[in-house]
Amino acid sequence: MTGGQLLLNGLAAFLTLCIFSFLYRDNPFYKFAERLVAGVATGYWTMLLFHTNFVPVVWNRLAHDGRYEYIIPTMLGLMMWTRFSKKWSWVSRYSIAFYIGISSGITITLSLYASLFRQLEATINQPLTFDAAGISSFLIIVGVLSALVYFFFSAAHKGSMGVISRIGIYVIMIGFGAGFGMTVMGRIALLVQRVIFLRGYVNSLTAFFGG
Amino acid sequence: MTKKLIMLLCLVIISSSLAIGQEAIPDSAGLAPPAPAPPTNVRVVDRPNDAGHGLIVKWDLSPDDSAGLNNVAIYEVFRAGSPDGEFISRGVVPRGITEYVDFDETEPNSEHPNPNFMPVNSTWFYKILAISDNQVRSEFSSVASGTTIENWIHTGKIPIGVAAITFTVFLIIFISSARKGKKMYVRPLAGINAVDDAIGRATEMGKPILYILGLGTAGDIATIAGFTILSRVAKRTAEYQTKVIVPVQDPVVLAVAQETVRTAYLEAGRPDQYNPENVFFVTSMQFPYVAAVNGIMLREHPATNFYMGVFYAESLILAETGNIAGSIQISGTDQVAQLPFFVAATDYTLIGEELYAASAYLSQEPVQLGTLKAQDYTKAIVMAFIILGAIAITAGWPFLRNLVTINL
Amino acid sequence: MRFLEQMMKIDRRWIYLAIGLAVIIPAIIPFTVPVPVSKEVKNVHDFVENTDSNNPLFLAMDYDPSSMAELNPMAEAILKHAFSEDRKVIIVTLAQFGPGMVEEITTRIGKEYNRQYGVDYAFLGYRPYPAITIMLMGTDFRVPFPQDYYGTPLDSLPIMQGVKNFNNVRGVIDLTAGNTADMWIVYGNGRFNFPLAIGITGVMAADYYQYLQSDQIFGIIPGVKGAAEYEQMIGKPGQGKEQVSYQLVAHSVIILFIVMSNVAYFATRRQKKTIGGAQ
Amino acid sequence: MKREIPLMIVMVTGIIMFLQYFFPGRFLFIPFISSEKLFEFLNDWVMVIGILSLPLGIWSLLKANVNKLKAADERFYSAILLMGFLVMVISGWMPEWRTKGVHLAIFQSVLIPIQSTIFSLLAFFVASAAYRAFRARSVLATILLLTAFIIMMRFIPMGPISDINNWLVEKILMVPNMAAKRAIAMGIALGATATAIKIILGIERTYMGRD
Repeated sequence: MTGGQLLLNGLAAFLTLCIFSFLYRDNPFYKFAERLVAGVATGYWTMLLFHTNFVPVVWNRLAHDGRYEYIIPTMLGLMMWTRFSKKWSWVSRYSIAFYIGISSGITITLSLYASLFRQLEATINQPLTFDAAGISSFLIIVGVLSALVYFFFSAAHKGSMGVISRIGIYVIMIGFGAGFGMTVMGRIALLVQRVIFLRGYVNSLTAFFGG
Repeated sequence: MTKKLIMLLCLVIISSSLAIGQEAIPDSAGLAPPAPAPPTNVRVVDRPNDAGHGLIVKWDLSPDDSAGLNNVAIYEVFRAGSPDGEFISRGVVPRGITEYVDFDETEPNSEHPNPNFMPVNSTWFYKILAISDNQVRSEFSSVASGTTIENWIHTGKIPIGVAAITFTVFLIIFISSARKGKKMYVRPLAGINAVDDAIGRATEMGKPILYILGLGTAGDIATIAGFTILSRVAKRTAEYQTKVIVPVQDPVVLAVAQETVRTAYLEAGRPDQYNPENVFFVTSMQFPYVAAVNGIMLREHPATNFYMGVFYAESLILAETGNIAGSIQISGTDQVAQLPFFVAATDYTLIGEELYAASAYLSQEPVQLGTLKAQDYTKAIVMAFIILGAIAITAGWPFLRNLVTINL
Repeated sequence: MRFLEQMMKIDRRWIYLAIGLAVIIPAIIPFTVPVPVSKEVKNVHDFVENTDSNNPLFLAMDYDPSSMAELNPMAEAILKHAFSEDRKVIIVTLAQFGPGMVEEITTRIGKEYNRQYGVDYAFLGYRPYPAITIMLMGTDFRVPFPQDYYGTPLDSLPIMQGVKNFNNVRGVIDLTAGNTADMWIVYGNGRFNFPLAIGITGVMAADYYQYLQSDQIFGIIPGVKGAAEYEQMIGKPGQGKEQVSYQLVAHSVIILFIVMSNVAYFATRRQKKTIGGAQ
Repeated sequence: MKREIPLMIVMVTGIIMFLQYFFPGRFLFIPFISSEKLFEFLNDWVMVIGILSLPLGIWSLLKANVNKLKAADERFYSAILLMGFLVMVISGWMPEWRTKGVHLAIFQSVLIPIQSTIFSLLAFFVASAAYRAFRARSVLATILLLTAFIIMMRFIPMGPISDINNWLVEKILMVPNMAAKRAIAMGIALGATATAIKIILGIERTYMGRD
């Protein structure tokens, strides 16, 4: 490993420790790393967007490809800049209107397809026979129905509605407990990676200085 | 299922057809292995639900496919632009399959010529042969032709359209009945009741409220729900003269959040109290954003933290740091994977649909509450559908399941 | 009781310290720990164990280097198992960036166990469109793979003599990070009815247990934990066991904290109740 | 003009994007309008508006930090942030500079290590959150606690009990966990669709502001 590389890895190791120091308490080292990364990330992101989005989607299309229809979205994008002025900032609403209208229209079909129809299909795909698969499928249906009852807003959770919605929130809580428990492994693995990085840096330091 | 299969089949083309090009080699005894009979009854139909760039070739199995000589391995499909033109291979499918979807929707241009492109209303001629285990080719089948047709409506997606329109009708019915003054009951939601307490607490302590809109864009519906709740929160804090801090990570979200807070202060009759610098941009990247928000939490010690919108892995980092800072925390997201962490680490959580319902709850306007009723009725229909669908499939009638199976 | 009350509001930094040590100590002093072996993984192990040396095993390594960390330990454990017991293995990959990685692993472990390429194992290579490739392999491996990864015609490989399609292999183990598992289940097991097992990343595993129940697959190796179980059964600790030693210590620490938290909670609650009763 | 027209825009674009989903060929049977190209074009509008809005964010960040330069205790940190931003922008100015030199070095030795370290903080936070939340205070908390506990116990060797635990883990993941996820997804589909429809119909319009 070259000295320059060692120095850069040292910077990375130092910043890693700066962030970890936050676990003890807020301190100047954490604040330093936090501000440094905010600046670096914004700069990096700006240039990333500039080169990979602005140039091909806006600049090249208008300047080289002759796709003048892109003047419209470009105008809408520039209209966002009226927000710098108090008097004209209402103009930016036109751009926001396009932005939100287009997104909302896409959402309707997308979420009905992915979150409703696909889930419905999976739920009623298995005949309820008296074997392991059938019984699981039956229990899943019971769970889905009771959890849906929990989400009823316009009926009081009293009487039979109360009992079913109670089962529903129990099912939901089991789901959350399982989600939490399953995620621990991946989170520990992330920390292991950082520790292994630091161990590797210490090893390369000792190797470099003839240890 | 079969349709998905066909869609995949049509992708075959390159890889496998290369393998078939080899000629059959007679075996050493000089006895050539027998050739299978070709498939019969070839016909070509339009590929449904497309913009007119595909056809489906169908045939009946060769008599030697799983019967007769039982030596068919694969079928190879050939296409030409005219009956006596040059037939080129389009792909192969394994034995037992009687369909091949042929399509090419890449329009040629000056840089990328594409002779295989299938324009709308173009007629193509097909013939098929069977290839045996020993690579012996059958005779060609008869030639069949078909014309690509541009389909106007995607019939497979109609159930989604019907669902969306039914839902809209429900919404309009309940909103108009609410406008007529019909009283609607909504059950209490703990997370909503906590909002007022949380604002009160901040006022008493003289500390700010931190409102996090998550990592979504201004086009994400969960973020828009977050704006609506922000507006209600900001209106009340304006009345109490409590500071709301909104750090954001997307410039369009920044613009909308500033406008939302400004309007809330205006409606509360305190436009002078609005400070645009309290709604500010931090950075666009996930973890640098989290680092900055963590810093704000530990230095400003907000009395209350709101998390409303789209959240990913940062959910637990933010919620635990908020806990260290001793803030009351109310969260809501549409990200199922993050809900467990919000439930564990924040004081109140709006679970999925509750996030969208929150704006109606906070407004208490009858029109808004009417939409909740429409959601409930739709939910009841969904539940009935599950029960009937499960009974039907158990009885061996898959029609309800097929109704919700969308073949894109 | 004062101790328990302090436990209730223990400074969170002690928890952080414990987690930190739980990861740092195994990093400095490596050790391996026993893992409980689950039935799903044992099924896969027994399957390889019971393969005779005539019927090759079919191993699909359908993952890209991005999921190497979780799936390579599985591939290595299975190959080591098969090679150490003189089982033959046919390998393919249906992942675009898989071939280089697969070649590296198979050659390395093949060398380690003195296995001969072409006789004891073969790597057929990569083809796009997994569903089609699976179905074509169901008719004959030579249709999608006329030659192996190195360009040798399959017929000249001794291992492929008399091996035409899935009927002539013992069964399929698919190592995957995603949707090729579905394709092997639907187009492979569904059409050709061969025994199928999958090795899959930890996050995806939960979605595939249902196929175990419906007998479409006979085993699952879930993530590094599954790999560690496999390594344990064959007595060859590797990356899986190493990863699991971190996980075991960290999980134990968290579990211990949860137990302590509840003990303290119940103890202090009872105490408060008695005080309440006295007033 | 300042509010009505934007609301009309939301409605029209929303309906267009909703309808286009159902037309594989020509949009609404109108000749010369390809549904697919319309979708791509309007989606690009959202992207272009997003890209061209970035100066708003950068301005907000720079203004706040330039102001902070006046405060003695913040001066150093704000200077670090501004420097980080400027260095990344200048070093990434040309597209080919982005994959070498200073830009790449800072990306690899500052941005990457800080990001992964912040991510790895989750290993500590799952532990502290579990310690606090997984107390058997109520039925719901107990269910959450027990499920997560069982799932995490899969790593602990316990002889024959492990077999029972593994069986339980499998069943929890397959039945209640699945049911909970499906029910929550269906609820989200309804909530998101209702909100999107309200936005398109102009019933939900707080995001638009007022004068």
